[in-house]
Amino acid sequence: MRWGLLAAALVASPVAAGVVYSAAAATGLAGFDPRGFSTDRLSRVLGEPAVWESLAWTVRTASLATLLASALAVLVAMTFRRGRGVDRLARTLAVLPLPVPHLVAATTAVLLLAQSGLLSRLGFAAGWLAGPADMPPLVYDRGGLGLVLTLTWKELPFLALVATTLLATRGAALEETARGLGAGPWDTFRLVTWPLLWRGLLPSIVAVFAFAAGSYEAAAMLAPSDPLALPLLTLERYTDPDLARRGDAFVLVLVGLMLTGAAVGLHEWVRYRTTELPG
Amino acid sequence: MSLAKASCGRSSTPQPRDLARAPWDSLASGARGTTVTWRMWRGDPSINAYVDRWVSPRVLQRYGINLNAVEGQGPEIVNQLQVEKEAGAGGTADLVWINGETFHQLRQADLLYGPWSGRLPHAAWVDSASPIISRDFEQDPAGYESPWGTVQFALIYDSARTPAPPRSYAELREWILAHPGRFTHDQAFAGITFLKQLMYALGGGVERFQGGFHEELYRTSSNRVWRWLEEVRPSLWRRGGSYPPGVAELHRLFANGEVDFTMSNNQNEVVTKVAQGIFPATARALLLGDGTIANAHFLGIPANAPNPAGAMVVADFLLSPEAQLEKARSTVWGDGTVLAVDRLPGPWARRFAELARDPRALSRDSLARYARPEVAPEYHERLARDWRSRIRRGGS
Amino acid sequence: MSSVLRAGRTAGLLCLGLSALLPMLLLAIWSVGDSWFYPALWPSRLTAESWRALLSGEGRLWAAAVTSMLLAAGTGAMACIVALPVGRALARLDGWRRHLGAALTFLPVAAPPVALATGLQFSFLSLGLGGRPIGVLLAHAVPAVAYVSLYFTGVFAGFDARVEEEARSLGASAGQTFWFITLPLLRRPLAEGFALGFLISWSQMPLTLLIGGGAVRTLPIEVFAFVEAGQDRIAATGALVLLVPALVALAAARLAASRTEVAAV
Amino acid sequence: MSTAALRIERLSAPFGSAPGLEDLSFEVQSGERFVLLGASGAGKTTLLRAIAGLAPAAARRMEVAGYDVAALPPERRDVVYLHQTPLLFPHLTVGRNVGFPLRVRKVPAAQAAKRVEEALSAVHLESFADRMPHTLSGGQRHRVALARAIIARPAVLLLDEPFASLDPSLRQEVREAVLTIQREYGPALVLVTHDLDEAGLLGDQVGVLLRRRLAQVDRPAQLFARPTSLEVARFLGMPNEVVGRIAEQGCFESVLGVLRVSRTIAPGPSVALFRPEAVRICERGFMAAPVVALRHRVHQTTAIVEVGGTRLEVALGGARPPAAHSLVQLSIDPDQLMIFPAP
Repeated sequence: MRWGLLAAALVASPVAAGVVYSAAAATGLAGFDPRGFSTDRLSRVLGEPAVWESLAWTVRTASLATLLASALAVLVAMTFRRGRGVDRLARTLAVLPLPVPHLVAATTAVLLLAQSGLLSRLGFAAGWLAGPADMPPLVYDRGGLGLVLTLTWKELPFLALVATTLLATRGAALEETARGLGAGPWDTFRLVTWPLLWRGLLPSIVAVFAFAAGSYEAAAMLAPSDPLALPLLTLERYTDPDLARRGDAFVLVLVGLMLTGAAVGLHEWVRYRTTELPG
Repeated sequence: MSLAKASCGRSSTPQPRDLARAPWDSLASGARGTTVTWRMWRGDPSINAYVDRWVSPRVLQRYGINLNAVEGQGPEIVNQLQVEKEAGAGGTADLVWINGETFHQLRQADLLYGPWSGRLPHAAWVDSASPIISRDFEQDPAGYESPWGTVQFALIYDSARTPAPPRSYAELREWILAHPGRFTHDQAFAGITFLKQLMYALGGGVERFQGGFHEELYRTSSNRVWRWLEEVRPSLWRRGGSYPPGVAELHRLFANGEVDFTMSNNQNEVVTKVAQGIFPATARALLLGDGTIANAHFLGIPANAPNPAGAMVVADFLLSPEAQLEKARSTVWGDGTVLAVDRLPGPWARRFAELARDPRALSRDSLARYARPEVAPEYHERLARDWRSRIRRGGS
Repeated sequence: MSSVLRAGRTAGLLCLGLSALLPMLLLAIWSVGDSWFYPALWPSRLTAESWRALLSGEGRLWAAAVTSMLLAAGTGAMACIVALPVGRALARLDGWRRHLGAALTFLPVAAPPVALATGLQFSFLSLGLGGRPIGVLLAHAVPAVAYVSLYFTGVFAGFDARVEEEARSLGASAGQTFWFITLPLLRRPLAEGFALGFLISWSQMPLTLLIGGGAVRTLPIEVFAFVEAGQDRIAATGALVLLVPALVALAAARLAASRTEVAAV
Repeated sequence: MSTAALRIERLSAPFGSAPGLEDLSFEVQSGERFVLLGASGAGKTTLLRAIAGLAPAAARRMEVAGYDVAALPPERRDVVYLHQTPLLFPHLTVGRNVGFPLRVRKVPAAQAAKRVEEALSAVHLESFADRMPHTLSGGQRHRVALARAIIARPAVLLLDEPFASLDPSLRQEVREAVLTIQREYGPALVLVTHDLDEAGLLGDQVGVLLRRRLAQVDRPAQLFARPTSLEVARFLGMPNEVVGRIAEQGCFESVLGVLRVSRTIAPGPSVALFRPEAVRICERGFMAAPVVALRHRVHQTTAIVEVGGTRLEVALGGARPPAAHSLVQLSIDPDQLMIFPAP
């Protein structure tokens, strides 16, 4: 029993070390330019509207992608749930991008979604678009749609895998029971399938949100210059030519880790509520 | 800390203090059998090919040095050395490719070894009379870096799409206003250099900016830059609400006709990019009449370099007429030499003069006519930071 | 109604097929495309230059792929070795302790790589691990060990430890039990754990960048450098190489899964 | 002095964090079958696991074949513990499963093969050596597990409810296998069950584990006839319980009247427990009672009668089943009453 928590603490210790060092560096106790404890840097960086805009933009983009991917995952799982044949093929195709690195996804997204990318070229060839400017801006755009789509594409396989597994392992039996108890198809979906899916998916959804919010490569290649995605802002400050400003990055590291901590806490809390408690 | 030193240290390497006194020959023979790790920008296949397939085998054959070129540029180098110093860790690079503000920051933080560049045998042929080569962003290298090559900033346009390109910043402004959405600059080094030239043009010429950083001059002239940018902003690409992260992304926009201009710190880049099929064959370089910044790039040795002796030997080879000539070929790299060509012995002067010129490249005369020196690095740093907070943020 | 449904299913299948295969197709064309400008749908010339460079081992992609492969294999192995006891210990927790343990273990997985790398760079460099493959390996192991530990927690939750007791009771020592019983029974989870760790290292970028300091050149680092330099053809080639082990791992997992399905029937 | 195969003296073992077994002592001779009888949750499994070294325990003595094993790891105790359901190693063939104990003892391959063959034939599974466990039936799995347990010739074999999960016909098959194999290899056998019949059938000795203590250890006949405490008697499932008191003269006074008991029991409030056979319906008994219902059991039919407000289950004693609500005459054999001081 005790060993379990100790082992977990050991695994988490690098993050703890990162938090401790970042906190020290953000308060002038360590880092490039330690000058003794002071909260000046903390309050200055956290007082910048740009930082909050970055955070908000990152959260918004990651949330959108996560929601979109969740909806699609449920759709895929519901539409293609039979054992073999076309359904199996569809499920395999949905899971195929699972191990594709973010870097590859982002590289492809640029080639595909840019205003002069393949989609735009197809539109031009079809006569729908007169030039790159007619293509809606998806890449480097404040709306961040290109990044949202890329992250959605990256997250869908994992969520689809969880959703199809849920339906395959528990769905059929529960649905049959419900039908046997007199529920119609709609009631079965409303009262059995849907609650099963969303409750089962929720922890994965929170986890996927954390991945999306922290992704560096995709943001670096697809995000706009303003607001700057949080990981990009962090790295930009970390390599600022002004040595005195580099410590700012550690405040942002703390913000990023805090966001992660919140997501992870929520993730386990949801799992705890849905698996350990009755009802 | 001592553990880190022990694990990284190569005990056979002479310590820096001894190096300063050791005769060159014994220094070179001492470096035999060692490895030199060279941190540099690795993004261009032409430059990589020169380093990996031309320089490396020769360095190995002649000096018995194993050259290991690794990725890392400007801010990354500073950051890496800074953290290494803070952590008290042994160094991981022997030679770094730097200039301008990177050199400034490294010197400020005392992260460079030196002075050493005067000890290189080939240093005697360096064109020290040229202000572009003898100064680095108005800084005196003071022996802490050795010049390696020269480049000059140029705009790049497609002669098929834009037969009559603007020839000055004033004309460029008119052109941007007349062609909405067709111009932008990147957020990184080239883009900031573009803004710096704009600052010279609006601030009364580069001469006023020489002689160190002046806050007042910077404020008034940079304000003109922001006004200029705000004025053209609605006509910039994406209405000035977003900017490509780096020059590569700008190149991609240019090549596919999303914008009509791109830019480069290296006037010869258009030649290699056309050869690589990245630019259309009709792409050309363009110098604005207000003058474009020419600068030299250098090689430094980190203060914590495990193998400074080897690094010096490599830097010396890179300075040799042979290596400089190969690098200057436009089919190889097209990087300008830092040697005083007319002072070179024997056939070398002739060989440099005979370098085949690519028709797309700019003539040496016009390059020289429009070349402007770099000024104090603070200008670059301030422009970059203020552009981010004033223009990049709060667009659209 | 059913014809509408069928049309919807067909459209869905088509979309999934396109979304899975189009990116790979696009990368494949880009890796051989020369002078491919808007609005051309097809490159004006084809060249196998980047592939030739890759396969001849001359270019940097090959060396980077080898480095990546070794690092990823090392990370996968290390993740398995560490995660095995950790996952086992975690699986024995119950109630809120189990969830606290899982949350702690999940942190390194979910932490933004940039934040993790930035926070860890100082410690790694102080330990003399900066810029060295061993340092990068350890850095990759941080999220990999955590991820594989979570995976093994699930495995051990379903693992019948009484089999081990039976073996001990039949005269096997702890070592023999592990070697003859536990290990063979966990062969598939171990292979999958290795693949997980492998893939985490294989696609890792920010940690490699900051801890490796540019000196450890993995495939993602090179691909990113080529993307940043606008060398799309080489980048696309590297991206395809990055895909290979990922797809092989997925295919192997699927194959194994379908084989156990058959065996279970 | 003969050495017991297993000697346990004053063993205590915790149940997780709750208080556990306390102060247990017993001894099993080689070739002897010791049955541990107890309700579920009494700690039977914990005791077996403690003996096998799989659960923590403290004991003044824990000897196997004369050697103290308390400090030894499970594999060096010369004791084999078999889980309730047969746990065959799923990745090994039947032959390799059975050969496992020899493999870990580094017995030469040729010799091991011969012994595996013997062990398999002892459980009538000669041709199954190359099968995988998941292709076997439930009974076959049990027999493989037995063969595997016995092949190392342990001094003590611990069986945890080996027949509980089996249906009656299979139970017979496996029980036979256990008896055969024990006769052939002769280890001491400790078997846990909650089935009284099974205990009587298999045990040379039966230990009753009640409330974390060994309440009684005896030969089965003795145990069933003379439980030494009310607790044990109740556990043995006496259907009838009558409250009364022992008067000075050794008489038990209750609704059954005044009965003379031969054993000496301290005077005071007492409880009498007895089986249906102790009270019989007969032609001329000493009291009459109305029949409330009939109860049909596997081996006999009994009648429920009401005596002084208490319902008793009584044997028919060869008589024809009486009609409901009829009055019957009852006779009592006082020697079959088990009388204990009231708690």
